[in-house]
Amino acid sequence: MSETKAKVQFDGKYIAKLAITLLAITAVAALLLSVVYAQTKPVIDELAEQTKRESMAMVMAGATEFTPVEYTETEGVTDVNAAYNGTELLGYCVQTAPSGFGGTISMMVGVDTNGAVTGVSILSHSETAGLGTKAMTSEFLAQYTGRTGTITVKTGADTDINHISGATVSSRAITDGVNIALAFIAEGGVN
Amino acid sequence: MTTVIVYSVALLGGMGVLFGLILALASQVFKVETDERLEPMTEALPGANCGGCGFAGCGAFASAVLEGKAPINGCPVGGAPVAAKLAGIMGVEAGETVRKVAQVRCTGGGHDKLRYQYVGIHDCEAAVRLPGGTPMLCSFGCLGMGTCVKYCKFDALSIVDGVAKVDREQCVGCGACVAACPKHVISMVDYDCPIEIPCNSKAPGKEVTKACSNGCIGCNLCAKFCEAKAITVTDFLASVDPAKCTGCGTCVAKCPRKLISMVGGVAAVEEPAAPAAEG
Amino acid sequence: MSGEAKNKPNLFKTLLNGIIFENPVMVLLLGMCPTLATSTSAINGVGMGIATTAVLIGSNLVISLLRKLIPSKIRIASYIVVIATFVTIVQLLLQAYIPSLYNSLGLFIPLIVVNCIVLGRAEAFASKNGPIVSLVDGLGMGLGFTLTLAIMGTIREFLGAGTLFGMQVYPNEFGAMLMTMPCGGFLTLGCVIAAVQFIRSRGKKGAK
Amino acid sequence: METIFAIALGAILVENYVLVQFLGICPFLGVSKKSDTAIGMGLAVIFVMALASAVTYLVQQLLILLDITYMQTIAFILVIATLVQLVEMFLQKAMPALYTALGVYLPLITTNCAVLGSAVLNTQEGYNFIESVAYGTFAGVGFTLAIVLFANVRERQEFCKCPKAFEGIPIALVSASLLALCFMGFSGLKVW
Repeated sequence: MSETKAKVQFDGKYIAKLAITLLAITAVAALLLSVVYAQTKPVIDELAEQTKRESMAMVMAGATEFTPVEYTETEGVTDVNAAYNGTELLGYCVQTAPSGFGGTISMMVGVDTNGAVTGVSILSHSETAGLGTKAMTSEFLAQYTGRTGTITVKTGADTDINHISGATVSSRAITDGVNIALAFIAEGGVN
Repeated sequence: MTTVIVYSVALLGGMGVLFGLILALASQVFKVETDERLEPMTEALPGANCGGCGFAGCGAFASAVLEGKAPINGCPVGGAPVAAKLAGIMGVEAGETVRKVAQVRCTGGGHDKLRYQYVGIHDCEAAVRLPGGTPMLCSFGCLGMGTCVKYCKFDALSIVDGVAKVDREQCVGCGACVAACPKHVISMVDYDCPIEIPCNSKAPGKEVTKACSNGCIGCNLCAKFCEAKAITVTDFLASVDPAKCTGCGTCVAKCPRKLISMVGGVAAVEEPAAPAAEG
Repeated sequence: MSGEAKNKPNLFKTLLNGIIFENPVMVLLLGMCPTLATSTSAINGVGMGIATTAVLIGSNLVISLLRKLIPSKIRIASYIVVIATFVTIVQLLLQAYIPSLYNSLGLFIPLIVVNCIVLGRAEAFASKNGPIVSLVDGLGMGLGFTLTLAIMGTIREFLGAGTLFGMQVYPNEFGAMLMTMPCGGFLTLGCVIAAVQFIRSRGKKGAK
Repeated sequence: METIFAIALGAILVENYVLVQFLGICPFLGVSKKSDTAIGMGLAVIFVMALASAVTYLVQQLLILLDITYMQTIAFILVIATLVQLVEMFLQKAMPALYTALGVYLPLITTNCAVLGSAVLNTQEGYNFIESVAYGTFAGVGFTLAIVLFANVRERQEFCKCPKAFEGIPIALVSASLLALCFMGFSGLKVW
């Protein structure tokens, strides 16, 4: 490279012009962006908080307020909140993120104090519409309520969860999510 | 909140400067010596990259003109306006350009008189490879299987009842069809030439009457009666010199085979002396 | 701007140009990725179309204003920064103030940055024409894009899940799952472009 | 080591960028008329994607450090645009033939969803440096595989007779849908 450099004359003005134009554009863009970000960040956070509280309420019936809780880091668990009715601890809302067909499914699992599932709700997913989403209907999710220990998967058997044929990957992912939450509570992950 | 603003401006601005420098240095190191007139020249050209000028595209033609290897009016598609623009950029006087257009020298009269029944790939280049070079009796005529239509980028050619027809307005004169036709039936003629002689047959009269309903038999009547001496007959085939032809229409009336016609389909009036309206 | 009369049809022609004659997806064959990805349902398609139109208008306007200042060597980088700024702003505003639309379109909004139409029009049109014409061209292209997405979305949703704008038309089991899959997208787009080419070629034959 | 293999298999076959994830369709359709330009485009995309995933990984660490991850899209796309501009200048100098053959589709690599897609997916999957570079490269290889396969299909299509309205892009899209159908066969292949 060095000998070509001798031949190539560096026209400083051109380089400066290029660098300054790009600097101006990126700086203005960043300024604009950060101002809008600063403006909208609180609103977004507040909204996210609100949707989370709604899904937790849906999952843990009868709970009035939720407080975030420290927990030992376990694979698959993204957030844990304790659910109280007034001062009495009803159980925990464990947020898990199993990987489904189209990507990670973020879901909320309510587990009461004696380790039984009180409810399951899906926060966000990217499963294929019309196929994976069949495993997210309320009837399907209602099957998990009241289950304890680890849930085994059988299609068609009445004791355990019967999966939607054709959407096995998504339904298995949701069952994994619930199992992770149950196992987490069983091992007393909450300190 | 201000820290977010400061950080993001600093980060993005920093990246902007860094990349600006890298790009600037790279553009110096990788500098390709191009004549700065090349950019506006390529802009002025129609950009169809059709190859009518004989170069691999408008960019190649522009650099050839800059190196003086190609005439300024070399772009048939652009014609006079583009040549003028190029001259403006080059600061040189533009040569005079004549608008050319493709002409199919066959009326399709012999289309149904066949030597043998051809069943094969529907393409002239394939049909030409068979014995006699054509399934038709007339060995000079258009096969009507549409190779030229495929090659024409400006959709100016179409096959109408067995013979290729040129849409004079669509045709930009790039010459792709002339090169494509295996029977060499298509040739470039001046757009302004008032009459057209759509025949390519150099066979003697006896054969032509057998092979085609209105092929040229080389009877010389049109050449004799043309006052402007614009028509010459060589190898039993009449051809017109566009410069001399006044468009008087006597030849159209005189031609026993009703072959010669006015461009633009204006029927010549019967009396020979009638001034033919410009088609 | 020279005489208003001369300019008025010119604007309308650019608008029409974007919607029909040079429809970004069907004729210029740009913006295929979002077209195939978001046209699984009509609502998604139209939502994506509107968001892209907003970004297209903004970016065409700003780029045609800045076109003299940006040297050619960094034109791609600067155009794409302008486009990305617009997209992120639209994303933040939607996320904050219209969460319902954001939920259904969340994944697709960052895709607008890499939508070939936006940069394609910026480089082909906005960098060579005045701000007003570029703005109208952006609008025309955006509407053309939304129109195509709406058509594609309706077809794929109807054939795939048996619903039309969400209402169940025939029971879901009969729906051809294939249509919401990638191969269904390619197939539908192929047939739609074929239909357009057929209509255009018949129009031309009639005219000749 | 096996995660690299799993990533490779995933990126090339199971989640092929073009035929399964719908990323990078514009150059896929635009440049695949001839197989040599397709290979040229494929190599350019592999080079850009490999480099882009490396640089974007570092930028992502910086973003996390300064806690302004909302700027991810704009920072990534700036990196990619600069890389593509560098590739464009290099090709113009070193391989002018390929440069003219790729034409407008070279700058369009910047808007190529595959490149930005791979950068964003790298961060979502939380890969470390080597894994993200591997993912970017193999995604590029997947793109090249798809585009070269498709270019060969289209070259053979020139000679077959198809209805007038379907000539050109529509017939290409229909054959692309068949190709996508075959690639769907790989979707059951979950290794990790």
